[in-house]
This record gives sequence, C-alpha cells and structure tokens, in this order.
Amino acid sequence: MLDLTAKTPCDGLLPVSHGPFTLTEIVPKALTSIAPFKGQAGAVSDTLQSAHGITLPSIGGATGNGSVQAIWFGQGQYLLTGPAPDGLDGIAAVTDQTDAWATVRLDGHEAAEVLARLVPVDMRPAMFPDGTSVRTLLGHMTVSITREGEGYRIMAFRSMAVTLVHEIAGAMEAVAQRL
Amino acid sequence: MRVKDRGRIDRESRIAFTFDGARYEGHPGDTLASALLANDVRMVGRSFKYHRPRGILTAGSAEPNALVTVGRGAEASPNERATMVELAEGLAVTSQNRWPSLGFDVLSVNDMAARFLGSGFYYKTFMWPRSFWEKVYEPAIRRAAGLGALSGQHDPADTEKGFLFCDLLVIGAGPAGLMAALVAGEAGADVILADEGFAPGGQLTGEVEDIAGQPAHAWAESTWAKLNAMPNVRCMSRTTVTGAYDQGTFGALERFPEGRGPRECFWRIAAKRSVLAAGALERAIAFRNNDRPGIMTAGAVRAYLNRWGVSSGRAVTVFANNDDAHRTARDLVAAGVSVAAVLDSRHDAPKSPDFEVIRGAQVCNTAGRKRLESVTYRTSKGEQSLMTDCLAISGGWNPAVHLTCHMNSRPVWRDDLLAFVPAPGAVPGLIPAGACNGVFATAACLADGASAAKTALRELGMTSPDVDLPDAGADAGRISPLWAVPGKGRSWLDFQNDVTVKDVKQAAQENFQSVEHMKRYTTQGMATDQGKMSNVTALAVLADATGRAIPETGTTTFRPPFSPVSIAAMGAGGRGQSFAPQRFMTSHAATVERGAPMIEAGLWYRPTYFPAPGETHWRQACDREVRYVRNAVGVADVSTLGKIDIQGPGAAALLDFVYTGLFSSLKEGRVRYGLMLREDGHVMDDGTTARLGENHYLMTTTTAAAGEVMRHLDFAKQVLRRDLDVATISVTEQWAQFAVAGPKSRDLLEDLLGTSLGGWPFMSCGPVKVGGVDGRLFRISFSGEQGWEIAVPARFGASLFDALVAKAEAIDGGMYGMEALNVLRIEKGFLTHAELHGRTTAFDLGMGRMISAKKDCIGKVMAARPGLVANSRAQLVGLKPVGEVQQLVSGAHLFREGARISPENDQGYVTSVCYSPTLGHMIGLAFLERGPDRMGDRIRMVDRTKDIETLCEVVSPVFFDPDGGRARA
Amino acid sequence: MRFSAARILKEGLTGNRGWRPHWRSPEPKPDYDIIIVGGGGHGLATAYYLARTHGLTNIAVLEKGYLGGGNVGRNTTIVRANYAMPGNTEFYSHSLKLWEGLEQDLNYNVMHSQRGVINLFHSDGQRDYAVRRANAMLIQGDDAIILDRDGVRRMLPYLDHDNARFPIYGGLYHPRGGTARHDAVAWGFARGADMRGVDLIQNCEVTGIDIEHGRVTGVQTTRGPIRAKKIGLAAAGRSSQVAAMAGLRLPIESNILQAFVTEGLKPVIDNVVTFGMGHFYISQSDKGGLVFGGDLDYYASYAARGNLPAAEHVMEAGMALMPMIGKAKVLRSWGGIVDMTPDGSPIIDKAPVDGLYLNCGWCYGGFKATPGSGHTFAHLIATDTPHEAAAGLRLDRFASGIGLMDEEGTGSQHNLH
Amino acid sequence: MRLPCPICGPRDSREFIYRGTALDRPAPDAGTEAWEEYLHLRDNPAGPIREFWYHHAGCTAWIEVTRNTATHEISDAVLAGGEGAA
Repeated sequence: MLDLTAKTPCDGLLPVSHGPFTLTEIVPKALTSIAPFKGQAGAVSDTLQSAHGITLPSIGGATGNGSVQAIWFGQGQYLLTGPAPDGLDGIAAVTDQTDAWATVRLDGHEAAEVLARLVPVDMRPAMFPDGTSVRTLLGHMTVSITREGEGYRIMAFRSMAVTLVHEIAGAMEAVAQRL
Repeated sequence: MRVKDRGRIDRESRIAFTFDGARYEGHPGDTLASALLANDVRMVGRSFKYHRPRGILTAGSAEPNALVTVGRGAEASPNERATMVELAEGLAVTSQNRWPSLGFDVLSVNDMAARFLGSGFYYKTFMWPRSFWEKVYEPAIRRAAGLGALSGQHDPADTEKGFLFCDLLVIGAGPAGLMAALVAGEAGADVILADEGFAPGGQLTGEVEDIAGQPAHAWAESTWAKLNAMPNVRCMSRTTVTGAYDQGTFGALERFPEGRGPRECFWRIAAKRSVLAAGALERAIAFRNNDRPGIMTAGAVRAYLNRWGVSSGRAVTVFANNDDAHRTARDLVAAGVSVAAVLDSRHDAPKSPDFEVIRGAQVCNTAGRKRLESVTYRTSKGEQSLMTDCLAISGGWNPAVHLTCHMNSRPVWRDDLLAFVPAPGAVPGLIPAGACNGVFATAACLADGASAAKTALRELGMTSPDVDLPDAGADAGRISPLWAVPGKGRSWLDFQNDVTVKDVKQAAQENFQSVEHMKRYTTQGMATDQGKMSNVTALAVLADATGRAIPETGTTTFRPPFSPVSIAAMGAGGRGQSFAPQRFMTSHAATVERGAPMIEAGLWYRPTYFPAPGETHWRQACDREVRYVRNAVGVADVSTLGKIDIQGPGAAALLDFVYTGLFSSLKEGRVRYGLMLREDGHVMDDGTTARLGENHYLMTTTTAAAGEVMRHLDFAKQVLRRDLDVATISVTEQWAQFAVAGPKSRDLLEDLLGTSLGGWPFMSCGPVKVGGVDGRLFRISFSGEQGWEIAVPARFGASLFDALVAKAEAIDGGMYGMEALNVLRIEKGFLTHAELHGRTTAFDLGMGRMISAKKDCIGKVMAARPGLVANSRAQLVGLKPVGEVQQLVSGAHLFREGARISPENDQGYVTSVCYSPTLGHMIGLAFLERGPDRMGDRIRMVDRTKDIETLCEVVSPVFFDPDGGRARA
Repeated sequence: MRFSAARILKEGLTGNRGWRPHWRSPEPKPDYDIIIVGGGGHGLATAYYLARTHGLTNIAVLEKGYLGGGNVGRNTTIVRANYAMPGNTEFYSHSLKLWEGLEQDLNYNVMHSQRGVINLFHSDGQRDYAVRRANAMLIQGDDAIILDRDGVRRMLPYLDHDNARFPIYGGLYHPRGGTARHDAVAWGFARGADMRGVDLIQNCEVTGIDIEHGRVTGVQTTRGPIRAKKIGLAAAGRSSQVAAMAGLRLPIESNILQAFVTEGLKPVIDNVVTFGMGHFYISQSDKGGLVFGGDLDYYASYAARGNLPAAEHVMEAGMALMPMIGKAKVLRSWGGIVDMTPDGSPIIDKAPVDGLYLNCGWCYGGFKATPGSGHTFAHLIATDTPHEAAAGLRLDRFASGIGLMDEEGTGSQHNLH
Repeated sequence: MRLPCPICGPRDSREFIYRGTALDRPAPDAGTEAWEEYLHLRDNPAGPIREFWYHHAGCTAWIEVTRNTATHEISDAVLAGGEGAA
C-alpha cells in the first residue's frame, strides 16, 4: 500500500535566528480560500459565525485567533486558517490552499526594521497593529503579511520558500549586525 | 596645518592613512580632505581634460576637484570626494587621472595644447581616414578620458535597500532643518530628519556664531540629540536625499562607513509632506588661473579652520564680492593665521580693524603650478601682486534648489539675491526653507524652518506647538554681482571638466546660445558635481556673451540623484541568485540527486535530462527517456504549469469568453484543449481545462504565462464581463502534478492507486485516492502516448514522485526531463512558446477553426483582420531532411530550391528541431508561407550563422501517430 | 566653414576668433515649400536629405524648444541594425549604411563608433530566436555572429558567468553596431541642412495646422502663421498632439524611458552589452561615463522623468549581469518621451490628409534610425512614394494586420512593449 | 509614484501593472472602425487621462485611475468594475 509522507514548505530551512530576530515555520492545519459569490458576503459571514465562531474580516483585517482565524486575502477573497469550512456550497467559491503557501513567523524587538528592508508598506507596530493583514510585496515576491501579537506571519508561494527564507534571513542579519 | 584651540576633532587619538603610498595621520572627526590639508598636502588630483594640478576646493558634497580612489583591489572605489570621506584607520587613498604620478603626469601636455582643444574641437576633426576613428583616435581619447578606474572585479560590497514612511521628511539638519524637525517632532508628527554629513548643523558646523547663547554647533548638536530622543523622530545622519519623485516619494542614500553589516542602504521614503532645508553652496569667481591648488571657497577655508582646526595656508588672501566672505578673514585672524588681504570687488566693502580690505579689487591672475604662490589683483591704481599660498574666494551663495527641479520645475531668478530660488509649488508637498529658499541669516533660517514645519502640520491637520525661536545672528550680508573678471588667459568655470569662460564665449559665437546647447557643447556642468559649483556662473557668462539678462537666458535643470549614488546601492539585491525569486518543484531535491542539470523555466527550475551510468552525451539520455515514454512509461514533474481554479455560476461563460472554443458544452469529468487569444487576435497561451463540477473548472496554462493569464482572467471578469459571478484563484502551488505517459502508464497507475482505470477515456478527469490522500487524475497527453497527469497536495509531492519513479523503473521506464519532453511533443507537432511566440495566430497554427463561430471571445474580432488570415502568412509545417545534409537548426530561414538567398525570397523560419529517436532522423517545426498548401514540396533550410544548408521536405507537423490512436489507447 | 584639423590649428593660433555659427538663427519666412515640424534628429535629418538628395531648399524646420532637445539628446546612443522582422530589418540596415558614411558626408565628427553590440541570451528559446534574428540580419547583408558561452566569456570576461540567476548561454554579436555622440548627430544634420539653405527656426511652437479642401496649406505658430505646400511631422513623443492639430488620432501612447550615466571612468566596457533577461543595456562613452538603461517606466507620460521602480530594476539587472560596476556612481538620470506604437515599430507614411506626412512611433529605438528615417522620409515627402527601405513602416498595418512588426513577440496592442 | 488603490489605500507603484487608457470594449459587431479605435488609436493627451492599473501584488483589483500625464498628479482612483469593493 502506498504511504505518502508529507514535507513542509520550509523543510530544512528553518528556524533561523540573528541577534534578537527569529524566523520559524508555521504549518497550518488547513488553509481555505473563500470568495463569496455576488451578494453573499453577509451570508458567508453568518455561516462562518455559526460554524466556527468568526466573521469575515474587513479589508486589511483579520478575525479570530488561535485555532480559527480568517484574514482578508485580496479583493473579495478571504483565507480561513484552521478548520475546513462547512456550509458554503453555493454561496462562495471554496478552494483548498493548505499546500500552496509557505508560512513563516518573524519575531523580535523591532522586527519592523527587518521588514522595512523588504516590504513597501509601513510595518511599524503603530501603523500595522495586531489584527491587520496586507497583500503586498516582499522583495520581488507577492506575499500576505498579518500582524499577530508581537510577530508577523508572512505567507509566500510554496515554491518560493527558499527565496522567502533567504530574503528575510538576510535582512535579519543585516539589521542585527548594526544593533 | 593644524591650528591650536580650534576645531572639534579628537586630538588625543590618531588615525593613520596613506595617500599615494605616503603615510599620514589625522584625527577622529576628520574628513580625508581636512586631514590632507592638515598635513599640508595641497595637490590631490588632476583635471579631466588638461590634467591641471588641482587641490581641494570645498568642504562639502559639491567638491569637483579632490576626487580620489579609496581602497585597494576589488574594494577600490573611484571618484570619491575627499571632502565627504570620513577618515578611518588604514584608509588607502590614491590620486587619479595621472600617469605615471600625480606630480609628473605625461598628459599634462594637453594643457600646453589647450588652444587647440577648445569647445567641441573633437566634432571638427578625427574624421580622416574613416577607419582611424575606432582604431586610433577613439582608443586614445578613451584612455585619456575618465577619472578613476573600476577594478574590473566583481564588487564585493554589501549593500541593501529599504522603505520608510513618515508624515514629514526634513532634508538637511542645518538651522532651518533642525528647527523644522523640532517643531514637527514636538507636534507629535512622524518625522524623518536626514542630513548628508556626519555632524549635524549644516553650515553651522563651520561657523563661529551663537544660537540661543551657545556656540551654534553646540546648539545643533543638542537639538539633534533632543530630536533623536523623541520616539516619533528618526534622525538619519550620513543620509543624502538623492531624488524627489511622484506622490511624495524620495530616494535617499544612507552610508555606514563603520561597523558591520551593509555599507550603504538606499531608502525609498514615502513622505506626506517634506521640508527642503538643503542650505546653499558657495560659488567661485572666474578669473585667470583660478584653479590652482590653494584656491578654495571662502566658506571652506572657514570650515576647515573652525570645524577641523586646519589652516588652509600660511598667508591667506580673501577675494569676494560679498560681506559673508569677510568672516573668513575675521576667523583666521582670530585664530592667529596671517591674512594677506581681503580683496573685495565692491567699492563700498566694509573695512575691518583686524585685516586689510582692498576695495574695488579684482584678482586677475595667479601663479604657482602645484600650489598657489601669488595672486595678481587689479584696482583703479593698476595691478599688484601678493605673495599668498591660499586664496579664499566667494562669488556669493547658490541656494541648493536641486531637489525642487527633480519634477521639472525651474527655479526663479532673484536679482536682489543674485541667485535662483525654488519656484512655488515646485514639488507637490515640499516646502523649501532656509538658505535653499534664499533666506541666509541664521535667525531667519530658524524662523523659516519653523514656519515651514507649521505649514506642513497645518496641511496634515495637526496642531503646531508653541516653540520659541532661539536668538541668532540676523545679518544676511550684502552682495554685488561679479561673475568673471575680464582679461586674457583661461578662467575656469567647471573645474573638473575644464570649461573656461572662453569656451562658453566660443560656444555662443558658434550659436550654441541656448543654455542646453552651451552645456552640451562645452560639457559645462556635466562633471561629478553636475554643475553645482559652476552652472550659475556659467549662465551669467553666457548671458553676458549673448547680451541677455540671466533670467531670459534660461536655467539649467538638475536631475536625480542630488549627489552620486553607487549602482551597488540602488541595485542592492540584484547580485547572483537574488536577482529574481527562485521557484522549486517538490521533486527538486530528488531530481538534483539524480544528477539532472537544471534549467530555468521562467522563475522555475526544471530538469533537462537524467544521466545514466555509461552515458557520455545528453542525447543518449534524451533518446533513452523518449524510449521510456514510447515503449514503456515515463514520469515527469509538470507542476510548473499554471493551474487556475474557476468557480461560480459564471464560470462556463467566462471560459467561453477567454478561450476560442466552447467550454460551456464540456461535460463534467472531461477535459478540453483551449486556445487563448490576446485582444489583438494573436495567440497568448494554450492549455487544457477540466470541468470538475457544474460550476467548477480547472484551467492549466503554460509555465511562462501563468501570471499573465491570471491577470487576463481578472481583467475579463472584473472589467469586461462584470455580469458574470465567478471567482478565480491560482492553485498552481497547491498541487504537485506529474505526467505519467507511455503504453504501460495505465499499468503503473492501476498498481499505484489499487483500482482499475478502464473506465477513464482519453480527456477525462476525476478525483482519486492516492495512498489515502485526495488527489486528482487527468487523462491527457503531451507526448502522444497514453498519458495521465496525477496531482496530490504539494506536501506529498516529493513522496509521490519517488513512488512513481520507483514503479516506472520497475517496468522498464523512468523519469524524463525537458529534452525528452520536447522531442516527444515535436514528434507530435504539439506547441510550446517556440511556436506560440506571440506573433502567431490560430490561423498560422492550423487552428483557425477552433475560433468558435457561435460566440464572442477575446481576440476574435481582430483575429479576423485580413492580414491575420491571409494565406500568404507563414503557417505551421513539419520539416524532414531529405538530402545529404541531415542537420536542422532552430532559427534557420527557409527558401525555395534555387532561389537567391535574399530578404525578398525569405519564406519562413524554423522554430523547433530535434533528433527523433523514434523516426531515426532530425525533424523540425517551422512556419512557411502558404505552408499547408505545400506538403511534399522541397525547401531549403538555410542557417547563415553556421553556414548550414539542408534540403527538406515539407510535411505535416504531426510526425508520429497522425491519427492519435496511441493517446486514446 | 569646413571643419578639419588644419582649421583647428589655424584657429588655435589666431585666438579661436574665427569660428562661425554652426547654423543661422533666421526669422521665419511667410512661405515655404516644405515645413518639418520638430527640430530633433529625425526632423533635422529629413531637412538635410531633402536638401542634399532632392535639391529642395525652401524648407523650414520648426522647433518649439532648442534643436536636438528631445530624444536625440536623451538616449543611450546605441546604433545597430539587428532586427528580425521584415520591415524593420531592411530599414535599419539602410540606416546603418548611412551612418557609416555620415561623418564625411556631414563634415562633422559624430563619433560613430562601431565597437560591436552583444545581445546576451539566457535560454535555449532565446538562443533560437537569436539565431532567427541573426539569420535575418545576414540574409539582409548585415553582420551577425552567434557566440557560445566561451565566446562571450572571452569577449566579456567581467560578466557574472558563474553565479548568475539567469546564466549566460551565449550572445548575438553584431560587430558593426556601436554608439555615436548623440548631440553631435543633431548638430551635424543641423549644420548640414543650414549650409544648404534650410531655415532652422527655434523657439517656434506649432499651434495649428491649416487644412483647406483636404490639403495642408500651412501652420500656425507662436511666431505667426507660415504657409507651406507640404508638412512633415517628426515630433517623436509629441506626435499625437501635433497630429491632433490636423484632426488625426495616431496609434501611439507616449511613455517614459529612463537612462542613466555614471561619472567618467577609465575604459572598462568596450562594447554595447544587452542583458536578455533583465532589461539592461550598457556602453561606455568616450568621456568614460557608463551609459545605461533598461525598460520603460510603463505608464503614459509626458513628464520626461521617471520613477524609482524602473530605475532600481535597471540597477539590479546591472548588478546581476556585471557586478564589477557596483562601485560606479550614477551622476544623472533622465527620461525621454517615447512614442510607443502597438507593435513597437515605427511609422513613416503619408497621412490621410494631402500634403501631410508622418514620421513617428519610434518607441525606444529612434536614435539609431536617425539618418535612415531622415533619408527615407525625405524621399517620401519629395517624391510622394515610399522609399523601398521604409515601405514596411505603414500606418495602416494595425487596421489591416498586414506586416505587423512585433520584434518582442509581446503583442500588437498598447503597453505590451 | 504612489497609487491610491480604492481597496488597499496608497501603495508604491511597484505593486501595480499598467494596462493603459481605460476604454469600453466595443460589441463584437461594432465594426472595424470601432475596434481600430479601441485597440490602436489614442488621444494620448498631455493632461488627465483615465487608465487601467492592476494591483497585482496587492488585492488583485483592476482599478481605473485618473492621472495627469504631464505632471503625474492623480485625481481619482476607483475600481474598474464600478462599485462593489470587498
């Protein structure tokens, strides 16, 4: 009988630390993109609320925490982390994205200085507080970045995991060297 | 030499450095320029054209003369301004543009021949004989030109880039900038204060004056420290704002000469508002031989004395047309340095009890080749000479308007100031303040800076705090015009490029009277300082030569960067593998382990072939892999192809709109080939699309076009077909997908999946369980054999690949790479970007009938243009060599037998070739005029790059299994 | 005044007092046979060849600013004939031949330097297209050599051959390609045209085109109305505005192309090198500056200045290809307004108004075309028939789809080049 | 350059891809002239134009920006699809 074994996107690449900064891999149980069909955003939000206890986030936002989280993921698109959603048939396009993303978490005092080397959006805590999420660039890659507590959760295409880690680790080292 | 009790250097510590191999010492706080002057090194470089001996002219970033190479070997950085280089232990400095040595330079003969080397002389000669330009003249000119040299080795410098954001960017930390930052900082605004120097204060660093009852430099330092302590203010020293761009974007270069980490950071700063407080630059006066080492700007002489404790000469003479320069004499005398005289061109110049002021005097010549020895000046009483080794000159101050020109605004002339000042609204959101705004007295600068900050705060909707303006000097001084002293000989304007008053006059005489013409003809203002030191003076000379006033003569403009920026800094992150993201398939590690050479496919890496023991040539591996697929089974990772999940009630209609064919009629569980056009009617991409459910499709794209197709679909659904309710998302990364192809492919998969696949016809698809994991199976073929593609979530990709390969190898098959994949598809006449190269139409590809007549689709209307469906177009055919020469070449062109090789007879070109192990000879795909009508004709394939001519037969592009039975088997 | 070494010697010995204007600054006459709108490289070259080849001298060139102030003074100075598409191939071949005799013809040293152009390729697919292109050049009678990896390494040892993100597979070497001193080209044509009697009128902006009964009769300008029997438009990035005065809409969008120059450096790059994967090309001027550029800024603009993303991309590509230039410092960046057509190729054709002729759509490639454009446009204006070398540069090719010249294969609709 | 994405707010232009003049696509049977106008002919003004940009590194919305080609000043930006941002 065939027995497939799983590998995470950053297998063998993480963790990395430089000075006060650490970069670790996060392996979500499931990632599901949800795109409500026309006029169904409210129904989708209600369904999520009753099934999973969270609503759809507003633009640039995140809802939930811990085991269930939803982040805004682009125009008319949300990403649910945690359970696979139920009850959205016919009201939203639901697509499994669990394996599509390399997810890493950057921590450390002034981690925003690291991201300032890479991201064309203001990542300073005051401007990008807990519960916010953006789609933007990191180097030449398109990414999703969500503030989670003191850290940043960063998602890039799975196939780009090597570059993602290389870019962030390089900036961590450069900033750490000057501290 | 050093002067006692002056300067703010750390005299207790010593720093050793070398200049042209000689060892010198300086102190912390020194620049290279101040240390050289302290060591009485006067001559530091040679000019560009005449190789004239040159010394240090300024104390700032506009320095045109003192350019040196810093460092050795690959670390050597040419054309560094000695005035900006911070002294560091072991600094190795060499002079430039001289051979064999700075003291004796062979090309200084150019100076002797100067009369023949005036403006534009090179446009008028070096034309005979014609071949001599590349062989003789140009190499000689190139060798003589240039200043410093690149090492020719890869630059090892570590550099970085970054993004910053603020409410207010303050550019320059002189009195105006500090004051602006203070006001905004206290208001709670998010402030960035950037200054190009390593000590705050701007002009104040070199002056003896008081602010708020303390020395001005001390006020600057304490204010800087106060700002630095505010959490909402980011103070950036050694940071030059290099350019102003749209919507409040600025470029800035931060230098880190000390410590570890990258040496330079190029910042992009997004500022809601900005205050330009860049100060002013002192200009020279043109007179005969005004370029000798020892002739410096008056402000620089003062700064070297006051900031660095260096006297620039033993007996200093001042030559000026303004009051400000008298401070140089005042400070020198106070420090005990001898002042020979102040020569002031004004008849009403102020007198001083401390030094002699000669009114109405103009310097008309100087002497001393490698260092200044004397000056000759002229008054109403005639000419007199003075022994002096330093001449401090001041022709007034030019506001540093540069950044205000970066968005095309032209500065405006103010006759009262004899200077250009920024035009109102020059850069949206930018407020000039202080000396760059034509406000010269210190007290006025402080007030202007505060006022600029208040304006910015008001525009940002913030409240200004009450900030007291500190007491400071209120005298701006007076000035009378003096640009160039009339007389014989050469008077320099652009010191580095050796442009003289005569050159400008000659340019005017030759009708290069527009400022831009003069500049381009004489090279005035094109040196490393970009005319900062000389443009205004040159403009005044041109105005005089053409009988116009300065404002009507025009202005030159300034473009980014404000001062030179290394390519390594602006191009940080471009080196090596970092230039673009790398994308790896889940099978990458296994593939590399098998020794497969990898090639780039877009951003992806794919294996070319898998070498086996005993094979000595890639063709052996390729042929073997083709045979796996034709005879047994081959496995290839095809995950790089774009995969787009399309869902919703409008999914079918969207596909009908973007593909030439109909997809609404596709049955669930089936797959169809689709051709996508750009609106211009040419083929943009192709691929298969599967219908997974009533309102659910999965589209595949080519590897290279995946991103473009995603954008295209977004445009179609968001803009062109807003009526459709449909969602699209890329699932390329979600699925690892492998082609399993060959007569034994079904055996392999049935074994793998533990189920029968007998009910899966060609072009079907559906869900499967793969080792308990939810996967997808598609029966499609890019090889012409019975083929499948099996997909699993990417985390299982590596594992599944290994399993597939093991099973394939057990039944006489194995992995195949891009080379074999290419052979297989050429044998079948399947297309890649070699044929879908952006200029071909469905008609050219023999797929004209795929454009459904039943519906509209993107590109349909324009594809029907007469030129795009003309039978004379080059259309897809196959080629088979039929003569003695069997070689086919991609990129070769096609001619009729016997036709002359000429453009008129050119009938097409070859796009893809390979050796077909299946057929035992080379085959090729080509586009040939009226190709489909010429089956069986003979055609000459001509490759002139390798001189290969091959006689070919025109055949169908489907070389193998033309009825497609093997794929359906 | 004829220029020569002897003249320089004589003037040098007599205080350089005898130099005379390179061109006059005449007042506009009320009436000309031909008016050329635009005193850039193409307009001046057109006037020159009208006078020199066709003997027509009652001509005015109207320039709203100063001569040569547009793209001829803002480009990266590259001269080449290495095109693949019929229409372009023969045209640029013709232009390069004119370059090769230009200095003697003009008696003006434009420093045309045939130092060779190397277009690098980075994949099998790019190589195949380079071979196709090289064959087109060779069949046209021009020169082309396909270099393999080692060949490129020998010629350009300083490239990052060993650790490039997109490895260098080889290059298309065009030995007769090279550079020229851009301003001098404008001035040389200006002087040549002026000497033959053409009136070059600066600071004269055309504000209207007079048309009577479907035929042009003259122009309105900031210096008054001027009558003309024929009008040739050579306004580059401003072509749409000028054509609009005749009621025409052109298949053009004006974009920004930036360029960069470093400080003077001792000789280090001997050829023109183009990076096939990174949109970067570079050469070194005779003064020693590294002159380089890359891709468009990609938005419609008349601002003649660009923004950072395009500039940074160019520098990153430079560092990727040749890391030895890292310590060279950029002195100046600037932008040119380029007149982009849907297929990225130019237009020399009659306009649908009698007596009006179009010369536009040069995209980012106008400089190398200067003599060829002037020569063939003069032929069209003088004879009312297209010159055979420019017969493919038709205005109606977009409507008809016949003879599109999409060199890059990115499409024949706007903003894809 | 920074573009005010109606969804994401002001963003660096490096996050966007340009398409050019915003025009309505003609009906398939609108005739050759209408299609020539749509695909090729342009006013190409030195002044305000309406143009399409794609926020490719952000929300992936197509937006319609009113921008002055002479000054790069941006006066308006809306979703290309009209209303209905989410």
